Amino acid sequence: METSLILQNVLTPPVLFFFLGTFAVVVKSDLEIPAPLPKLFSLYLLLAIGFKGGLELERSGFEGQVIPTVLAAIFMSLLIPLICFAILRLKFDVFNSAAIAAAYGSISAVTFITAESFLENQNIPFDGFMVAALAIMESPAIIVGLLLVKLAAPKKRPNSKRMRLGSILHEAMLNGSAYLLLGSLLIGFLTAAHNPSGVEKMQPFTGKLFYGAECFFLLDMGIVAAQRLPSLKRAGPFLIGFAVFMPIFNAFIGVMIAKLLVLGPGNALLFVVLCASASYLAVPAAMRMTVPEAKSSYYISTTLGLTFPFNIVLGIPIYMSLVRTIIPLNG
Amino acid sequence: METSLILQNVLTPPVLFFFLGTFAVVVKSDLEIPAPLPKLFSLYLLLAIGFKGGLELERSGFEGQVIPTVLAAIFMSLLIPLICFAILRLKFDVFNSAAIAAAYGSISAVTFITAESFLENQNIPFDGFMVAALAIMESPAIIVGLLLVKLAAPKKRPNSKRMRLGSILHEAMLNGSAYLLLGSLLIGFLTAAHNPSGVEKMQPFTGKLFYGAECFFLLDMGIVAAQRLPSLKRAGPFLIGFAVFMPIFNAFIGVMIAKLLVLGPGNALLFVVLCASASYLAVPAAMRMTVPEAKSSYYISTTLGLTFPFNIVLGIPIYMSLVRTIIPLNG
Amino acid sequence: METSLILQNVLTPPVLFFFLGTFAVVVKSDLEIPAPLPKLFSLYLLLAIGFKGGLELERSGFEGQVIPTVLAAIFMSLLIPLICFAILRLKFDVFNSAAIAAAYGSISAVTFITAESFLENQNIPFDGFMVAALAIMESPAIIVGLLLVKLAAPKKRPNSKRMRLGSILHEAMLNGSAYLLLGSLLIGFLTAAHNPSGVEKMQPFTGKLFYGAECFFLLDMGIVAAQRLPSLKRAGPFLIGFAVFMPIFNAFIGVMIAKLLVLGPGNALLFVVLCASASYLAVPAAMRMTVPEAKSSYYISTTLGLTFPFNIVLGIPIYMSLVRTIIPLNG
Amino acid sequence: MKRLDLIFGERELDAMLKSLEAAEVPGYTVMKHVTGRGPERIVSEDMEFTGLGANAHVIIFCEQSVINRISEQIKPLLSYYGGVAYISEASPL
Amino acid sequence: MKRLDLIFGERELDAMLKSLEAAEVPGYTVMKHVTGRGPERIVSEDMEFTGLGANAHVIIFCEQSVINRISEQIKPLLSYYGGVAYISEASPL
Amino acid sequence: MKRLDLIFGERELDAMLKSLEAAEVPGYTVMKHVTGRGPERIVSEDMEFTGLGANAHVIIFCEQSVINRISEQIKPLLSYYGGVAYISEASPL
Ligand SMILES: Nc1ncnc2c1ncn2[C@@H]1O[C@H](COP(=O)(O)O)[C@@H](O)[C@H]1O
Ligand SMILES: Nc1ncnc2c1ncn2[C@@H]1O[C@H](COP(=O)(O)O)[C@@H](O)[C@H]1O
Ligand SMILES: Nc1ncnc2c1ncn2[C@@H]1O[C@H](COP(=O)(O)O)[C@@H](O)[C@H]1O
Ligand code: NA
Ligand code: NA
Ligand code: NA
Repeated sequence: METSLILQNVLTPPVLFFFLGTFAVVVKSDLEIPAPLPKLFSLYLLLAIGFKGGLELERSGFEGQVIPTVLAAIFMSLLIPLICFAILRLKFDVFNSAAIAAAYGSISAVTFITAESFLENQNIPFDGFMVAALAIMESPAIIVGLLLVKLAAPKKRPNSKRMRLGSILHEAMLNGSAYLLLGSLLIGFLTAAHNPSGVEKMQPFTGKLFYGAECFFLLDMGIVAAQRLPSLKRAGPFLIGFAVFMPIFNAFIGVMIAKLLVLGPGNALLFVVLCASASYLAVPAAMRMTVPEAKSSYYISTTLGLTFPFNIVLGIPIYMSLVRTIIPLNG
Repeated sequence: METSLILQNVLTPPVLFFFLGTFAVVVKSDLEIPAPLPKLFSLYLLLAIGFKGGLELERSGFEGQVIPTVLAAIFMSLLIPLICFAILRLKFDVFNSAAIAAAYGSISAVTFITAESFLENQNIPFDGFMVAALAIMESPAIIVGLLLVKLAAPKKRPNSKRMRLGSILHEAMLNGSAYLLLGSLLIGFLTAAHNPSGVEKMQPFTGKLFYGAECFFLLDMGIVAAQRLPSLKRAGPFLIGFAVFMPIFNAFIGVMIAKLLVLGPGNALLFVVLCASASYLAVPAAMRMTVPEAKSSYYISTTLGLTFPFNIVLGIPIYMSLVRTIIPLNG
Repeated sequence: METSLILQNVLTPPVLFFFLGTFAVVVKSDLEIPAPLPKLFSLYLLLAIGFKGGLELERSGFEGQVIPTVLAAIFMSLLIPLICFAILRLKFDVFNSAAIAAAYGSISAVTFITAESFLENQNIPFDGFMVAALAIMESPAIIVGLLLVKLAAPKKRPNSKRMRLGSILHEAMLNGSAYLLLGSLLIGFLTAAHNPSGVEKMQPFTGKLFYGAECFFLLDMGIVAAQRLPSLKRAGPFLIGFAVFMPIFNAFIGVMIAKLLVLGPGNALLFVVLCASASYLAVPAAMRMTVPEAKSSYYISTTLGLTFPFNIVLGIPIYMSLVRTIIPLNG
Repeated sequence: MKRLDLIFGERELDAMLKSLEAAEVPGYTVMKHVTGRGPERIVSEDMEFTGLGANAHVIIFCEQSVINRISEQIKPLLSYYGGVAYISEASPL
Repeated sequence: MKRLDLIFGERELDAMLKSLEAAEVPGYTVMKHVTGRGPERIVSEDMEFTGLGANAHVIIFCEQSVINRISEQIKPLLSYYGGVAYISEASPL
Repeated sequence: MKRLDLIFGERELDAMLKSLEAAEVPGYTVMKHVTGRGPERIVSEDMEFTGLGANAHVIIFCEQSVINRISEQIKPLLSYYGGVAYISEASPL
């Protein structure tokens, strides 16, 4: 059954365009999507997903599973980096361990979007409030990562004045992608509450266009991910293993929590995907600023070069099977 | 009533995204929309608004209020810079006064667009030919500004050969934004007249997408406007006062003319907004070339840093009240 | 009749926007569409046209005229460069002759798109599999051009190691535009076969938006084409004549083949347009790398500065008349 | 040989290149979208979408004699519109 | 006069410019979206859309005395975050 | 130390960087999207969307010995594809 799910996932436009990008690098095509076009699509996707999430959050209200799910999301984004840190310290110094751990505690919006497309394709319903969980989960892991550095690192870092709590919170909450996602969520919410005609007029931009823009962006992500592979190889087998097994492990914890929360299969999959995915936007940006001692090629090549493709192609259908196996009766 | 109108205006997606951009600068988020993406949206909006205006101009024809309104628009774009110049000369030299005056005599297409969205949101009808007034009003103020420099400036400017009438007209009529707006208007007109299926096929691009693209652009405008504030502060209280009270004064003249023209409330608001708004595209570009003696930070920080946000957020609803008060029986 | 067809063609938005761009250069407006925005539209158009072609190829299957047409397309893209080479050798060296010949043997996707819009506007049906012919015809002429250099050029080229067959094929098949077009075709095909809901969700992006994006891109193409005119003038009357008469000659061969293939008028026009158009994307990129001895201004100014505008404005309606005259009874 | 670095507003680029051609430079290299601060004004990337544009950075490798010709041509442009010009030594590889 | 070339990560640009202003430079020119390789890492254009950004290349024409002031300010930044700084001779046109 | 400025077509960038790595440069900086005019051709920004691309400007700070190694590697590339290379003096801050 998993194989058939994987096949169904692989034969959707987003995943096919991702492959097209990857393959371009493999066969050395000179296809490229020059900067800042990827940024355009990245900003668009964050804006659109935030806005749509805000709409649906307003519709569903804060009753039922909303608050417990969001709290569980925060819990997971605090727990996962601690586990990752403990594992990574076996091989890496405090700086690299904390930076990679923070990336895995945070989320990847594009992985989430692809999971939503997968669910739509399978006609499995899910709730808009999961976007709130997405937005909420982006930042806490950054704080954990920076606190780990503050506590565990040698005391005489030259620039340690940067590590005051204020600037940690600033990096965590106000980096561009978290800010745009949360802000658009709020705008979607306010618009749905006060201006229904505005909702309708946004629909062609944030709704209809979304799938195609997702495909275009995944074409670029395919290129970018494949270009990270050489430096991943240099990073060694430990990190390669980590980049594949950690998501599965996190997915496993995630599915247990989803069972506890009595989430339906759609919401459960999204929750699991949030746990299993790793950040290549907000976290690297924050780590580059605050923990320059960590090698960016480590946290980028793992999250973007391996975990992201793995989740997009194999992870999502595997996690769906997991959800079906472990919480068969929900929904 | 004004407060409720302001609130209704503030709770629409375009204004909310504008706030999101402004707030990003205030809280020092690193959200940025890198060049040339803002240019893409700016070009798109000009093309789309011109095309739609052309369509509707073809439908309405040149009867009724069209010609008088367009003539009144030209009149206002000649009058306003003269008034502004007289006021600005109290504090500034000829060059700076002329450049700022030209900016306030010209228009801001995005303010106009936001006013259209406001009217749609309030279900107040307006006519497509107002876009013709918009397109026509972009340039004359530039000519007035440059003539003022030619007449009033010290005679020994080093590069005064640039100031021949031919090159003045060239700067005024053929700068990129005026050219694209007028050209798209013409294309819309021709398409509506000769190729109805073409109109329909353009609709998803120029029509449906418009509102979302407007929001995206206003997000950027919020960032850009907020970044102008420090240099506005340096410009001093006279300019700050000018940037807020001049639009209101111009709006007042505008509403009187609208009353004379017997415009309905929708068209009247758009006419007033044209009078009250100031240019940060065509005019600064022309002034930078032809009057380099003027400080660009003056005419940019006033128009973009204060007048534009003021109009978008408070101006439009205030002008709507003004319209309702002064021409209650029209339409 | 031709004049009326030309007029009908000229009064469509794509051609009007092309004129708007050209005219901007003529009157020295500073309208510009900064890099990499043209690249965005170029990538989008290739992706969208490939995807749509793939969908329709899946629907039509490989029966009937598909295989013969594609084979004829390959034949033409091998024949045309040979004819061109023979003519060009009268005036130019091997390198320049081969490079220009390759450009005319290949195709211009935007000319093809404009021809499709023309057919839609005239309510003349055509088949999706023609996109397969488009995709297939992009590369063979590159191979012919490079083989001509390999065979006819002086033996002691310094970098002749680049000219191994492997790297020739690589340049030909894997340049960005050919790769994206073929890849999107394949994705469209697979999606149509396995994921009908994916087709529907792509429609707003690849379908609805297409016409407007085409107009925007043609605005830029108008600017770029007009900017090539000075260097075309420097290239001399022989090349100018070549850039106009060669497409007509190729169109003539094309229409004969279309008659043999018993294509309907829509497909016949598209086939003729493929023969008559010349490449300014894939071929120049490949030639710049592999035949740096050829002057890029020659192959760019002919294809982009003259042949492209000629085809867009006059060629397509002329070829339509030709089709109607020579194969009146098909379809 | 010399290396000449010119930095000035993008909108003056056409006029500047015309002056350089008039001085018969052997070639030049242009970087656009450059920002900066001079004695007079701050040029920032976020204003590029307005017609103001950013700065252009032009590099010319040439003989001193060409520099002398350039100098006459462009000094008025630089003093009127703003911008800087610096010369350093360079030798071909 | 001197010419100072600084190349470092775009994310440190604001801090760097603040240091330059503190050293009272007469002006500076910034090129963003610059890529490269140093002893520590490869910076490529395709990563710009992530928050990592590319490099910035800053040029300052100034007197030696200003360089001395700059030096104290930015050496810690360069050694902590990476980046290079080179001085050459330049004379105004 | 020396500063080497290379300016050439973007499409040759990969080959050029490979040559530089073969010459074991300590690092390099790349600016793409550069335009210009040389003895042979004009490179303009508006052609970037076609496959032709614009120019790349590469800066290398290194010792003279590295320059000597680079020289052998890239002179054939520059003479075949076009482009310029100039050396000037530079000293680390
Ligand atoms: N001392 C300097 N060092 C480097 N660049 C400078 C310097 N002064 C001015 N510039 C550049 O020249 C541009 C124009 O300067 P301005 O003369 O103020 O118009 C600025 O935006 C900077 O990019
Ligand atoms: N020897 C060099 N020559 C030119 N640029 C360099 C050199 N070393 C480093 N860079 C530039 O400085 C940036 C930062 O270097 P790093 O010190 O590795 O962080 C690199 O990405 C390059 O752009
Ligand atoms: N004398 C020069 N000064 C500055 N840049 C030059 C010079 N000559 C050539 N270039 C640059 O080198 C590129 C390639 O030149 P070419 O040798 O004509 O292919 C040009 O497009 C310019 O950007
Ligand atoms: Na996670
Ligand atoms: Na006005
Ligand atoms: Na052809």
